[in-house]
Amino acid sequence: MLNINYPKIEKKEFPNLELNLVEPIHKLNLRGKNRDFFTKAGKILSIMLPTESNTSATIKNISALWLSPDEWLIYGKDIDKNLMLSLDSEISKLNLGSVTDVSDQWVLINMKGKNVFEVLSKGSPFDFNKFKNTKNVVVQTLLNHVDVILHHNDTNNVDLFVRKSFSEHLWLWINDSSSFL
Amino acid sequence: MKNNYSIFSLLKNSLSYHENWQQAWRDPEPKKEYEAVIVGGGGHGLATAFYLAKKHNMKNIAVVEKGWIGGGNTGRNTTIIRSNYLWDASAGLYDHALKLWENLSQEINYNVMFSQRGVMNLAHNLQDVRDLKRRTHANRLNGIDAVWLSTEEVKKFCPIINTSPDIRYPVLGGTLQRRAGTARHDAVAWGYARGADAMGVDIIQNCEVKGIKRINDAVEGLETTKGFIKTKKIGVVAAGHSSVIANMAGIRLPLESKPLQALVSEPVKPIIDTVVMSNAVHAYVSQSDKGELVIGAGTDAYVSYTQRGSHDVVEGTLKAILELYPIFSRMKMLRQWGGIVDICPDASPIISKTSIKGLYFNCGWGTGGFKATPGSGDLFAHTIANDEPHALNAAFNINRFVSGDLVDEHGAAAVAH
Amino acid sequence: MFIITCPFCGERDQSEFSAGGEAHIVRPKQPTELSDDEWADFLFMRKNIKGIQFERWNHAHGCRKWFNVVRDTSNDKIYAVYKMGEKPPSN
Amino acid sequence: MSENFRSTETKFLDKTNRISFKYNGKKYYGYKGDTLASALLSNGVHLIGRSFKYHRPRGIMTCGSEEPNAIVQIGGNGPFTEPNVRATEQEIYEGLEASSQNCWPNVKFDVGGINNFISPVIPAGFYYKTFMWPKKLWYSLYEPAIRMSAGLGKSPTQPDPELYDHNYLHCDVLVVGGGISGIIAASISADNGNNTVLIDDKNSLGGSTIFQDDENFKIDDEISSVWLNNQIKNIKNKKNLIIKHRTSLAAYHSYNYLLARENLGDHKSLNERSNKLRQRLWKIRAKKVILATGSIERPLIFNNNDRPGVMLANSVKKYIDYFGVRCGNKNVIFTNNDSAYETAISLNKKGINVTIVDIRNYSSSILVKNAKNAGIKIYWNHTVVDTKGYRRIKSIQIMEMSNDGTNVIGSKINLVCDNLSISGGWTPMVHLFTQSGGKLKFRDSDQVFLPNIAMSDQISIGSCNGNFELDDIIKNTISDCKNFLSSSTTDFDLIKVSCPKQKENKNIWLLPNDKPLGKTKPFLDFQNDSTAKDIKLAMREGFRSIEHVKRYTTTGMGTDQGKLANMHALGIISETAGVKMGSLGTTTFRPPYTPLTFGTIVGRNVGTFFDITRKTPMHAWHENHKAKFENVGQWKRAWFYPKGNENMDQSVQRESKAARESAGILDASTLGKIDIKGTDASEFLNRVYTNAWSKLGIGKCRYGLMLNEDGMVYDDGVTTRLSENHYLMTTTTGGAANVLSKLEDYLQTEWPELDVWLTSVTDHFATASVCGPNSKNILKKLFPNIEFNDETFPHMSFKNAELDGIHCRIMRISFTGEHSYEINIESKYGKSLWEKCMDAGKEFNITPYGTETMHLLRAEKGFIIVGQDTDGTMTPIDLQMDWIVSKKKYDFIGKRSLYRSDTMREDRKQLVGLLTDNPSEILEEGAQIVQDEKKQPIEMLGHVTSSYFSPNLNKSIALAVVKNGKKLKGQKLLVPMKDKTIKVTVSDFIFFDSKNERLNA
Repeated sequence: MLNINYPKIEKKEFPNLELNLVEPIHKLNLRGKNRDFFTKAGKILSIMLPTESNTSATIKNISALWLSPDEWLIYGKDIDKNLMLSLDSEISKLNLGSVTDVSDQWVLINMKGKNVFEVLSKGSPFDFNKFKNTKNVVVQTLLNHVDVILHHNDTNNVDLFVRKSFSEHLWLWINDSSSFL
Repeated sequence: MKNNYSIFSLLKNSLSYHENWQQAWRDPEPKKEYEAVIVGGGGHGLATAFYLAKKHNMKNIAVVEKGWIGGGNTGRNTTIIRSNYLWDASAGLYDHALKLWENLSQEINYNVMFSQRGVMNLAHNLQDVRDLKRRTHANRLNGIDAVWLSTEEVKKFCPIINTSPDIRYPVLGGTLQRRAGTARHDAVAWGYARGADAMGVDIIQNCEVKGIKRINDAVEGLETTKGFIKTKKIGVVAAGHSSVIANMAGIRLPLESKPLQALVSEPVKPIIDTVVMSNAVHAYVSQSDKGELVIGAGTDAYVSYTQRGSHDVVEGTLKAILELYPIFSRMKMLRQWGGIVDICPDASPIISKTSIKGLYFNCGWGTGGFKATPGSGDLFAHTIANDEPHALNAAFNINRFVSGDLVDEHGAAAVAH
Repeated sequence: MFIITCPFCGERDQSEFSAGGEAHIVRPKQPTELSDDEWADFLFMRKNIKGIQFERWNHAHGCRKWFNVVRDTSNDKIYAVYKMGEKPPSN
Repeated sequence: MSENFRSTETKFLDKTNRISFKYNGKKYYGYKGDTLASALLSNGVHLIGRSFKYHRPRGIMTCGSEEPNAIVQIGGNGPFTEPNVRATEQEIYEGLEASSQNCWPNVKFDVGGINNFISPVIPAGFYYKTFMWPKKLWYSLYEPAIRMSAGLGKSPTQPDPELYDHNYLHCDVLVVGGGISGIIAASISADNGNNTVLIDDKNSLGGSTIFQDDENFKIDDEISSVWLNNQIKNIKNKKNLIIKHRTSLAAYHSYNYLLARENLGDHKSLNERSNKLRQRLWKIRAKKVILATGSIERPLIFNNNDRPGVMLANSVKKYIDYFGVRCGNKNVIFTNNDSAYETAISLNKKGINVTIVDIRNYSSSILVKNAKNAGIKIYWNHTVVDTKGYRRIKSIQIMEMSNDGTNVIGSKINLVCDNLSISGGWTPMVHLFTQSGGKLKFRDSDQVFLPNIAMSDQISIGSCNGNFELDDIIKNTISDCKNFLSSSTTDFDLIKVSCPKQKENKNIWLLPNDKPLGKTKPFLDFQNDSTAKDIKLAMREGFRSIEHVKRYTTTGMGTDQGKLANMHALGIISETAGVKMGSLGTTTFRPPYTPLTFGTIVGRNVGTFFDITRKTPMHAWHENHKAKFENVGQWKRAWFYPKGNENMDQSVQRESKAARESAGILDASTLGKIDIKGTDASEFLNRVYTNAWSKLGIGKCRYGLMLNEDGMVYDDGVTTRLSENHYLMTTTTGGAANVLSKLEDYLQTEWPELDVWLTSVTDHFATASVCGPNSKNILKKLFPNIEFNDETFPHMSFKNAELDGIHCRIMRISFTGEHSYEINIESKYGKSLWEKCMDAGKEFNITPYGTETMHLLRAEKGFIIVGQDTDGTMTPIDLQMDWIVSKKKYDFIGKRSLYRSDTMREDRKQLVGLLTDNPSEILEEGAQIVQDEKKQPIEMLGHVTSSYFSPNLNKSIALAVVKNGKKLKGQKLLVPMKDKTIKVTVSDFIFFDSKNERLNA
């Protein structure tokens, strides 16, 4: 059997802040713009892809994050190989858009607790004032010079996506910053 | 006739409480017509006027400046002077300038405080090493005094550099040009202005060019805020504003004007007695005669004429400084400022005739024009006087952007300062 | 650091963007039929305006979309943003 | 026991908390809450340092950030040392060490003081006029001497033990300054529902009103300090309001982006600095900004106005009223306005002897009346013409002024004193306003510059907006804030204020003297020793612009950046030139407002966090196997794997041989990978690469070369056609991000009609590249279900496969010239895949190799590395890669540029091979190549781009770019080194297996 290895990211607790690695978890990148694409994706995922910028849609254990007018990140516990295959065959193969498995492109770190936004504000120029009071919002921004996707899925609960090769570095930085809360 | 500056003149004038010093330059109103007009009273423009008068006997000329002389990039740069460029054309140009620097104080009887404290360029990755060695070999064969230093030699030459192999981008070696160094930037502008003025050149400040008059394909004169000035030859040395003047003449240049920032620390006793440049991590530092650490930051990527840049650029530079000199962490930034630098796609300047007869441009110096000041002025004066480039600036013509014969100093990583 | 309004994502800090230079320089459809001069014009020559400039920016660390910005380069004030393919605002 | 100058009780200090500190090696005491300056003054210490140029003794002059003189070295000689700290801002802590600067051997006796005696010969700009002859001495004597005299304090010489932090902050309203106007503004703003932040640089709020106990200043019938104290209590409970103490605004950039430094540790003893965070930089974005930065008192400019004991009058008031410290026993107040009378009254109330010298004829102010009633002697219409006392002022001489104020008359009066409090009126602190791009206007009545046109959403209130009297300050603050914040009512709408009014303005920038100017020393810039006569000298020499004068005389260039000097410099210039001050403009105020520690600007971005470190999925394996790493962009790549005591050369020779003789394995995960889908994918590739793609079979791979529009090679890599409309592109490691962004740019802006979707999958896949004659055998073991033969799985083709049920993509491609496979797998399995390959390859002595060996192997084969063998000036034709440039395609990126006159030249620099005549001699990469060493100037034909000793050919090989190289094959050239010249022969650049037999073996 092949072993699974992730960068050195272990569960960590700070005052009012808990950090967890949420892996493995399937992630898909969807790109497309025509109506058939939306219909097909909606049908297979049972989610209407959000068209409002910086928002997400979650049904059961699948979330669709808006990344741009023609790009979404889909992730969640309920995604399996079969779902990915059917998206691929119904969308990519039919040339309605593109479906790409990016499960290992991104590493998902969950951050929860009252201090989530305190830590994020140490390294991100994004204004979290509104964001932290709204659920199901998404932002792609920089955190200590690293590209991240942040999904605010519940009060003081953020799913942070970082590209795998950057993840260990960012993890060190999050830990370092959390120690100065 | 101007009085000579010397210790004796200082002593003599001290007896009269320095009440009898002459003006360093006059403050004339423009005449109706000149043999040539230089647009831009920075170091390059004033040097051009000086050499036009001195070497080409063109004395009925003027320098027009929209603000005060030396107030643009001349007074805003980090004063690094070196000639260790890769390509023959660049090496020829900058070493010509360096040779002029070596006698400049005496030539213009104004102490420009040229300090040959050496300039060191550091390598931080293997490609840096290849590039710097390539440059050093080319320099040696071109007669330029650059040598390669091992990491230990770097440390020996400048002990405060952190040469630990454990830092993020360790120092893998460097090059050293000992003849290189710094000079007092303001003095260059003032010295050339005084010298040019003494030969009859009119230096006209607060005189902004508003238009260029041409008849057919030849220039006729300039519209300025001080009226129309007739002339058959216009030499534009307007740095960041070159495109503004070019647009008046109806030509386009391959330039973008971008913010370049620099900063100084509070003054401290001598701590670094050379100039150290590091391209890879972007840190340039030397120490001024007042004791300030003079630090060059980078350019922003967008066009701006505001003389302001992004804070991120300053932060990025200082983090590189602290990576290489952790002892400076508790030093304080006293002042930061920005200039507008005109950058060519190949990071080399233009010293050239144009498609319009009598219109000459000297621009595109990007982040590194100060070091070239005397050479640039000398060669531009030659180009204007003879309506032909000198052999040393022939390669820096505008037409290279059409033919593709660029002098690409990017590739050689010989960027900046 | 400017605040740039990405036409897709809204107001963001300048650090999320990268600058792409003068806008509306369209890549010639038939480059082979251009003279060297015309090609050099496309490749290298820029207006480099002091004043109102139309320029391109990319929301590189956000939605990765390119768009156009109207900015006064003499004071860095941004007057408008608009998407690729949209007409520039006339005043 | 020296005299104790702490004369009165004060509620602002904690008298139970006595603190000891050292100054110039001697132990002193102060109280918690003291600044170093107030503590020294309480011990009677005035002499603090020496000026920069003349080394004149200087003392404490002010109580704030405008202090030019009292700057000291803090923290001893150890790692906590800090130069140029203002004693007026540094709070004392137990164990603080401070010492004087710019003096040797000590501040009382300083050898540099000799400069004061030669000062007649060294006026402003003297160094431009001398040290030129003889030229030799410039290098050996003058220049080193000038450099030696640089600087004030000493740079630290050890790394900083403390840490710095950053924090972004977004708010509706930022109020800068916690004086009375700032407190009112913050209160109004928070009450109006705005999320508000108030920052103040001191350890407590209240500005100068908080110690204003005079009965004449009343708000709502309470003494102003009492009223303000209640307000401060109120605002602390407001829920929309965050108050930050010891936080000073450093920079105000455009778009309301502001930087503020919060001091977390500098006021604490070393033991108390437990978490090591010294300072935090707040990066603030405020929708609206209210500046309430106050004003600073102006000095007066007269002969010898720089002696220790000469202080600003309002500072003297703060020292007595706030710190309870008297600055002398015999005080003279020298003023041109009423505000200094407050100081006189305060001192008088505490029983301290005061005399007033006023340049005005009279004033009807109530303050003046009170001073008179208190029996204070006032010399009207008098000016100070000289002062005496070397290390401390001892006496002054005053004279009556002529009616027009341009001259002095009568005889001198000598006044003995140990303190001279001077007041020249007030200067609004408009620095931050102008930093933000704001334009100023000039108010003639009291000669101040005021905010006029702002570039962002902001207002200035209080005395920084030119309101100097309490009722103006309060009433205008309230109405301005209501307007600015669109608030209809406030708690302050019915406020009642009573205060004395300022009467009789009289301002003289340079006071008259009985001696000619040349014989006097009226200082403007106390730190840099520039005097009024320097300004006049500069103007006489033709320096007219304020910037010229400033630079020539160094006025305003000290660590206080001219906070005290600039207005007088402007005033004297305008008077001398006969130009109105308003039309002269100011010099530019540049950030930071007060000096900002480098460490604070950098924050945690030091050491580990200096730059991002990217790691591959196999990184831990490489580490465990002692790999040395090479930095490639932000990546850490395994460079070589030394065994035992091997050096790099030995490792590389071993690794290279193993790869060619049996099997090698390389971690290629860093290569950029872009997933390309869409019906126009082939057309897209046609446009971005130089070669044609439409006919590439499904399951086949092809090498592509990407150019810039200028025709120069930009990137390269192998792209695989996975299905009809699906490709996987690989890019160079360093080029990955730029290539993707460039491709998106073309798709979004130039070719929006193309149906193509790009997705980066660089991090999704880990890539192990197995090469060598036994690579096939290893793969066979790993993938028993795949047929590995040249018919079913030829070179440049691809197969899907499974390894333990996990999907892999196998490309049979080669960068070494060996039979070779690249296995791509989801990156979480990357390390495991690598280990499987190692296991399966064990019997074949599979050898991990790093980037150095990879570079050697590909050089043997003549494959280029973009960025090493190219430098942005090489076309594909120059690289002798004509074969990859499609002649049939109508267009591709960069094509047109290949047909310019210079790019078409046949004698451009071209890629060639070089063989040294001595096969064991290895050329240096970067070495230059010539034909004739003797000819001057030497013509350099090109340079060595890659060079190695090839263990497989057992000789030295090199790649080079050489002018006209294609035609020089077989010719002898020279590589001149510093100490020798190496003879070389131009060869083909493929040194190894030019028939590609090994690829198909």
